[in-house]
Amino acid sequence: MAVLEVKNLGISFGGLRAVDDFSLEVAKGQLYGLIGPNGAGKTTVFNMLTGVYKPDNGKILLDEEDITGRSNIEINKAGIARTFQNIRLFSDLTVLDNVKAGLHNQKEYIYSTLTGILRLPRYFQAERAMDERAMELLKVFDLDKEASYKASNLPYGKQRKLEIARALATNPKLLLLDEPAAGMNPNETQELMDTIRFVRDEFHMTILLIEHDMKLVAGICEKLTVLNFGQVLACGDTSEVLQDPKVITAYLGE
Amino acid sequence: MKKLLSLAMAATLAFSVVACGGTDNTQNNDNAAPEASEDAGSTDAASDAATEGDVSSSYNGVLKVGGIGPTTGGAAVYGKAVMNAANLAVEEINAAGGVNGMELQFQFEDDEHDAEKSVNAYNTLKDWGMQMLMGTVTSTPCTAVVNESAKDNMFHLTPSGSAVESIAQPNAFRVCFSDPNQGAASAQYIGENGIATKVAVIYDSSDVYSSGIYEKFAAESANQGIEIVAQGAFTADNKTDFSQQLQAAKDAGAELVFLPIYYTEASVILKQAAGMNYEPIFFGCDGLDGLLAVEGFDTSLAEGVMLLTPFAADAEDEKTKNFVAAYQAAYGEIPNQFAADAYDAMYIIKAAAEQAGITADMSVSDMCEGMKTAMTQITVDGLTGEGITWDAEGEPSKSPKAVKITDGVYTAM
Amino acid sequence: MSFISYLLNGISLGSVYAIIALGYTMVYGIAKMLNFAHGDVIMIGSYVAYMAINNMGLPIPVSILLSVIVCTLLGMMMEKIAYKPLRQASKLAVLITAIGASYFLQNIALLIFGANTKSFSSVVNMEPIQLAGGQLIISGETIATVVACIVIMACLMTFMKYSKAGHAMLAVSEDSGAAQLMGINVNATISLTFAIGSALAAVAGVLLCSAYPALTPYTGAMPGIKAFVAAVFGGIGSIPGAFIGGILLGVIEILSRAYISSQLSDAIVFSVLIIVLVVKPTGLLGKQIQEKV
Amino acid sequence: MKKLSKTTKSNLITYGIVVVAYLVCEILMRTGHMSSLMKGILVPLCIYAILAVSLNLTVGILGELSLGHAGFMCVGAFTGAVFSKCTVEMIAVPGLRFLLALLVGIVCAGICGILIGIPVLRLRGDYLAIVTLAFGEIIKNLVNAIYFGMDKNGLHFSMKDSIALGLEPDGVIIIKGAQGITGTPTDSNFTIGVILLLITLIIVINLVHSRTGRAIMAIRDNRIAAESIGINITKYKILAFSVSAALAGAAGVLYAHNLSTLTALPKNFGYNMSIMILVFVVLGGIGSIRGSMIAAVILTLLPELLRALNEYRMLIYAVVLIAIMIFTWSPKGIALRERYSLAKLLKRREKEVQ
Repeated sequence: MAVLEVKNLGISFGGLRAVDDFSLEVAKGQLYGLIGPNGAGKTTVFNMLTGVYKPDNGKILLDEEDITGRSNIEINKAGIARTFQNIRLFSDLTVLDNVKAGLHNQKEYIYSTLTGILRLPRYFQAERAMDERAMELLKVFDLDKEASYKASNLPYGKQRKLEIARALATNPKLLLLDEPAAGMNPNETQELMDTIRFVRDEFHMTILLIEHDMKLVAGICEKLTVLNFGQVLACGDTSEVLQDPKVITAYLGE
Repeated sequence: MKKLLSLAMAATLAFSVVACGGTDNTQNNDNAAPEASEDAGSTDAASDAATEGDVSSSYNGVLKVGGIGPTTGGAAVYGKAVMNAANLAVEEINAAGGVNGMELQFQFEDDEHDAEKSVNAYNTLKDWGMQMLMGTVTSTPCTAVVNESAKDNMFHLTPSGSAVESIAQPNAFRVCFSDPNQGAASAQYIGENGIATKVAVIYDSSDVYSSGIYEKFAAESANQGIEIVAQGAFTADNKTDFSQQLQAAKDAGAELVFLPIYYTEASVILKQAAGMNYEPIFFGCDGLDGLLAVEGFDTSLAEGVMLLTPFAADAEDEKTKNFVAAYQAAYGEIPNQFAADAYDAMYIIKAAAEQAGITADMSVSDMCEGMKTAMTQITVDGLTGEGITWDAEGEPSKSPKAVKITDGVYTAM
Repeated sequence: MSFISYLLNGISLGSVYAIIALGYTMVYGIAKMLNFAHGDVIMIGSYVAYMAINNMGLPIPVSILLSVIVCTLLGMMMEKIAYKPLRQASKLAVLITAIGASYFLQNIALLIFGANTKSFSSVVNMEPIQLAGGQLIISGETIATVVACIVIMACLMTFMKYSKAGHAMLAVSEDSGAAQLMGINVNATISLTFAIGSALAAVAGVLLCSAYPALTPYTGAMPGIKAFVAAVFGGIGSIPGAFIGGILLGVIEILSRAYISSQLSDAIVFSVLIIVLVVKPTGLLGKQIQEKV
Repeated sequence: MKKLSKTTKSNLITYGIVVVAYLVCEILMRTGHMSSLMKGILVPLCIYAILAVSLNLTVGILGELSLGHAGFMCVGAFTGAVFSKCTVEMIAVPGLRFLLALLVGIVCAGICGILIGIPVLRLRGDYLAIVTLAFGEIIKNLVNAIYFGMDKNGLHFSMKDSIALGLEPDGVIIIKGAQGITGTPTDSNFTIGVILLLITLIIVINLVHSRTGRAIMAIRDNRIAAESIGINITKYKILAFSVSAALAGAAGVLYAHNLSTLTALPKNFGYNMSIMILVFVVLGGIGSIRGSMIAAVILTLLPELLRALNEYRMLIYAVVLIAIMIFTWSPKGIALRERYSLAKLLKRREKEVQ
């Protein structure tokens, strides 16, 4: 069963057709890669999936629910979480608070502003539960020791991980990772691959990721879609796609 | 981690001590150091005031009079005039043997034309040992301070706080006219002398003085058969350009433009009116005095301006001449009407204090009671009027002089 | 007929705002800071010109030149002492420093020149133009200000477009880091911007006080704020925007005073500003900045 | 978990400072060791501390520059004062009357915060700053034009002048345009001021350390990321803004009931005041609640303690402002600071408090 189903998605900026006729199907528990040369429109697809841009045409279905054109907040509530190409952490909050912010809309932790100001029992109960849940998530990413650090003081690799942890805290059905290995050295990339795999297995998560690092893509993605000039160039199992002459030409040039 | 925490604690503690130190800075002097002579003296007096509500201050035959007004900020020109003139009067009085044998001491505090700062200034003066207050210069701060001085039952004479509420308490008197009084007098003067029937008013709607005069003027105009054909307001933030108000007055055919405002704005209005070939009669109140003394002002623009003012700096009588000469020698500028009010105020205090037989060892409250009675008994010939008397409400009774500017000088009408 | 004369009054007032706004917008465009002290530089410029004319008896052109020189130096000094050390600091810190500088200038002027109003005699010796049988009068100051404003705007735009320093300014305003890498001396460029902005302030001050002759240490504050509003109105950082914003502001102010309420004209002006900004969040001619995700 | 206890401790220190300062002042006052100036300035100190703390919610926590805070204070002050003046004969107990006036002021300022926040908070950075400045000026301008009176026929309202109110002879004018409100009962005192300050601190500190506060700070740090995790930007921005406005309204009510006269001058309710409050916040450390409170107290006292310097006072104030900014923010200043241990301590403190 497809968690995410995208049909004929398209968007233009001014006269430029950034993405055209993009379709995609991601099954539950899949690790799906979206690749393509720079400027192919990958991040634009992510932005449409998460409601940052409204697509001009096409449909986005999440668990068979039409979420096309909804705001990014609603889409997150519907179950898509993401990370960003250029890391976007809450830099002045602690590592723990970053994850707790991710828990914002989880029913079991919600309490009203007034409850917070008056510090009613519900406040303490919810905060304690939040702390526990956040620490659990941080442990997964080996960040629990840095919980009280300011997020901006973390080393780069850990910031990437924290972003994923925060995204997971929103309890999504689908996780979008935008170039998670960007700027990482091979060791860190290897570690990250393990983490992503672990997240998928541990949380039964469906993951769609954009990546340039072919080693990572080949190593963990089960299926791939290749985007070039805003259009789907190829789609299928990782090994097949990577051997597709069209894909090789697109990457290496004529 | 723990170290960090303790450091933080220490820092915070240090900081809080600093903060507290800041909070009780003044009274610490009292506990710690008698050698901080001035402060210690004043705080003693203040602590008496705290328990009793009346101050008995140092007995060396000194009468301490405080003054409050703006010496910084947009209204600084008025405060400085009062401060300077009062100092001048104090010097003269002391040179002539003081008040009832007491040496007159005067201290002036800045209030930035702000009610809250004014109360702070009042309290600072109380700490100094003030026994009477000559202030505050501007109306709104005066209204705030008069409530405080009433609580202490301290004699309060404002030179120029002209709003009705500025002397709403029994301990307060004033030297200048009240705003409604000026508004009514202006309308009566215009009506009775048949100067004009179609009148435009340009006033500062954000200013207590100006709107106070305007309101009464408008009310009284109806009785005088004067028609207000245009009224143009401006505000403190919007007094760069008056072309629209003048244009409206011109279009409405006003023969006279009433300007219950201060001379700074009036100088711009006159210039702009000349620029648009509009030549009505301009009529103002005491706020217009000082117009001719504006540095760089082309006095030909003020030709024919009429004003009701109790004081004119180039009047020919002996008193005014002496005062203006002395003021100019001391401060290098021509005194305005605020200065004249303040100068008179010091002499009024002297006259009333001598009438009441005030001595330095009296409490503030007793002084006030004595002064209150004396004020209604004395008659003062001052710069701002001959034979001024006061009623128990604190209002002076004096007649404004109507003057007209001809050939760059005031001439009586 | 009265409408036309109100309109002319508005343009006259607006051109003064515009000329101040040009200085504001230059500095904002390049240094990305709200220079709250700009209005007070205007005041200092007026005092210098006043002193030169009335106390030193210098001829008017020399006085204006002197005022321009003093303001230019003042602007560069302010930049060097107060703003340059804070180039990398939080925007708020720079804002507070600018406010400090504004207080400083006001109070130093109060100490030096005193609180008394000085009446500035006009530097424009032009007969007013009378139209429609004397019903419409355009004063010499209005003409001088509008002309000065247009000339300055044209010069600034030419300067930005064709001169090397102008290109450097544009580069710094786009991305000062990248400009630095390209070998542009960012500090010198910002310093030059302040110099030009302050020189404009001197001219603005002389023209402001020629048209509205009451000079006090606080003369610059409110026109400064109004001009700032005008600059934002037109799209802060945009030179033609400052001109259009200034003129519009002046016209709206006068017309609302004439036809709606003279007491509430400020409220009306500010409301129009808010409406414009809500509809066009970066002002009339401002660049729309799309944040990249 | 240690983190939690640390913030709790830090907060308790903040409350402790207020309580200790209050007790010290009360003891000094009772034993007659306090100067008149200090006695008079205690309530203003509370007012400015409340204003600084409340503005910190907008500037430090929400991260938006507001130059119109005095406008909300103005709304609170005038609505509160009008209420008190109208009911001065009906409600004889000053405490109760003040409490009700406080509620009125807070609610009105809060509503203004919402009304202003909705259009304004869509703007960013300097544009938002200039629009808040504009709102502050509009409020001041409007208040200066309002005439409001009461007689046996009910309430009368005019924007022209007091004659246009058409009051019966027995009527009283409550707001008299630029002449403002006079004769407001002076119901506020130091104890009330301190209680209000404590309540403000509790509200702001508890808000910051709650789910809502986290959302607000998340928006400040990264709006796009906050949206991506489902935080409703508009809602929380307006919430923070209006709470901040309501608290400023409370300070306004206190202000109105401290002196018997209330006028909306550029000095007390114009952008100058907004900027002054901003100075407290920036000098106290953006985002540091305790810092802004202490800065407000010190900077309010400073000009009073410098009175001996007369006209040089404001000049020195200006120099101090610039010097502190350069000292705390410029690279050279930071290097200089780090050489001295006390400065190190202070910096640690800043880090801890956040």
